[in-house]
Amino acid sequence: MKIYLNEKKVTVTPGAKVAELVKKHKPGADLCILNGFPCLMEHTVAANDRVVLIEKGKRPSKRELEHLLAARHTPGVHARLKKACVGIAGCGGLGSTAAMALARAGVGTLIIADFDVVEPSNLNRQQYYVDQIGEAKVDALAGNIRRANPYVQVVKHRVRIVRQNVKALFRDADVVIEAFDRADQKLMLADAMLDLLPKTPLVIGNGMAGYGANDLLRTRRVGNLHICGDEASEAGHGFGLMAPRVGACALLQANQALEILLGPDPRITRSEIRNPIPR
Amino acid sequence: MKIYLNEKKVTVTPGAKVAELVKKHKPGADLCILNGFPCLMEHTVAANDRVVLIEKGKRPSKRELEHLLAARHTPGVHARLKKACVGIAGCGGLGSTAAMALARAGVGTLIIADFDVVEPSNLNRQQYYVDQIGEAKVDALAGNIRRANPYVQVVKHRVRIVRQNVKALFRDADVVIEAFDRADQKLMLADAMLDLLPKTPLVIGNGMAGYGANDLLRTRRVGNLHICGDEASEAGHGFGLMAPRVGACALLQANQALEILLGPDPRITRSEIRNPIPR
Amino acid sequence: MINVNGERHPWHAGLSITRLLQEKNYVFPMIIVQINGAHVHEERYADTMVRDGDDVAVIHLITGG
Amino acid sequence: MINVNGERHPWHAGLSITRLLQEKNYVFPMIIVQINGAHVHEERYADTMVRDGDDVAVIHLITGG
Repeated sequence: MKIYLNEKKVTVTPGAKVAELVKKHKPGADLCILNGFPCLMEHTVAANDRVVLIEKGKRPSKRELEHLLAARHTPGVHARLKKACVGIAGCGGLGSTAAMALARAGVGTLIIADFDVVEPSNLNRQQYYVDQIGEAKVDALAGNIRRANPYVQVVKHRVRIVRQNVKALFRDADVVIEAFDRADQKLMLADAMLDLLPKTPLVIGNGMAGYGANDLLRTRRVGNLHICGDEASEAGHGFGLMAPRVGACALLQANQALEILLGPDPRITRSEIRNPIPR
Repeated sequence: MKIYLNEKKVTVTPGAKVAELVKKHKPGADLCILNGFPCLMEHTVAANDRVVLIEKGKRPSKRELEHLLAARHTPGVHARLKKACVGIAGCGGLGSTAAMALARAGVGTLIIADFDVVEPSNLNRQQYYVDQIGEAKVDALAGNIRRANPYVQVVKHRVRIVRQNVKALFRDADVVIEAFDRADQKLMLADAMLDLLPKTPLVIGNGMAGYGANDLLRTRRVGNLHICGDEASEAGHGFGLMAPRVGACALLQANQALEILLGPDPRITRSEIRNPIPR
Repeated sequence: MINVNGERHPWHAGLSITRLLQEKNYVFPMIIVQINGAHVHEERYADTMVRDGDDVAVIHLITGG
Repeated sequence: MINVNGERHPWHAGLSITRLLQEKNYVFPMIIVQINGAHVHEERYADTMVRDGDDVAVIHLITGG
């Protein structure tokens, strides 16, 4: 029978165990990933399984690495995400966090747009580092993305996003993530998208100042607008933004973008224990 | 009247504007942070305001940087978080993500414990980089924390967490975040914490495989256990973990830890527009 | 009867968007309004009439990100 | 009547944790049980009796992280 071993099609005996594959194909390997999930050496492989064998602590070649990254992703899902393009409008607390997660998840192309440079006051919630202070945010973010997943195509625009350039910036995006700080900019982008790219879903981050209050962070859909956040906690003097709550909102936006790209995940079910199912 | 200018107490004339402070105290500064939030040069300062003036794109000294990081945080909140200690049990998708957010938020001490090394299959959801493959996770994570907030004290333990060492590892933690992958390890830690450190709150990540379904990611409290996640979506072959949903769960855990440390945030309110208030 | 952000709200003749926002006390500066999924621009709030049975969505955009 | 994960459940004499888990169909392998905030160890499920009015919490731990 045929399986995929480190992304290459190979023929194995039915009933073969992982340990036998290691012996034959990659002596020294001490970790097996089967269909995107670590498995034991005693596991018996089945036809069309995707098996990845690696040696822990050994840095793989660039080519091998791409295969390994792909292998860890849910099969099928990865192929579809690789063809997708997500626009990120603003690279601050929401945008930098959403972009990193979508890059790690394997979205093929990210369009990132922002005008600012990294400042010390950004580090309390944005995905930048002390040694990046002074770099343009789009450059710093593209660098961090490359270190996390070198196979994402990053399209950088160091521009102030205004109504006049929204269409040119995001016409190729399948989904756009609104990631501004100021309410007037959020409104500008939503207005512009609804008028100029009405078919492109826009995922808005709306209300995430302070800390705690997890269950107020919800998602609602209004036509092609998807709104994540508590829709109430406005940042201002003495009511600052903090990494956990802003980041949670950003990752809900990224997660919503995946649902838009892939459709609802059929494997997710409600908890029987939290939401008992009548018998 | 007295204000705090770049964290030093200075006397200014009542009615003074930010622009005048720049001229007198830091010529060349082009960004003002007032009580943790950017403000305009025309803003009039009030007694006891905390004003931070910086020159964009210029890297501040280490000493100045700590002040600037502190300044961006909500005042009062920062001082309390700086004294806090959070334990992170496991440095994978949940632990690395929660730890980075808590470090950026200004938690003073983080105890991080994990036995593994960074593998390529981790990069799809964990806060590591290609160039860190092969490093011990606790070392790689401590390095990333230092680059994000050099003033967090990181206590690293490269150990496999077992019932026998739980008390020694986490006795100094005010809150512990459970960040394992396997259910049996989660159970081991919860059992051990309930028996050996019953007064220490434990924030568990439970159910976050797949993508989308934002509103199933909830938080419930059972005594000193706080459970974040959908409590249903179990990772397995063909049902992988992805950065946005795992990360959202991790940041809900981090956000819950802040609420445990600080009490409920009194400034967060329900949305009037989403949850109309009867008039 | 109309639907506003998932809540029932009484309809009457001459109910413009401007009037509806007053009735709901939605006096926020940064607002998006959609009627049955169609975007209504701010400059049309006064002369856009809500019809009985319409589904109205209002989003209040707030600072933070 | 008792409370199990926020839902009402009928109480009867001789209701052990083991019996309650069967009645609720909570047949998961990795479980934490608390009665009125007190942790009950797995080896005590059979001989720990639930009393009328108790508040029982059950957490089902699942893989992923």
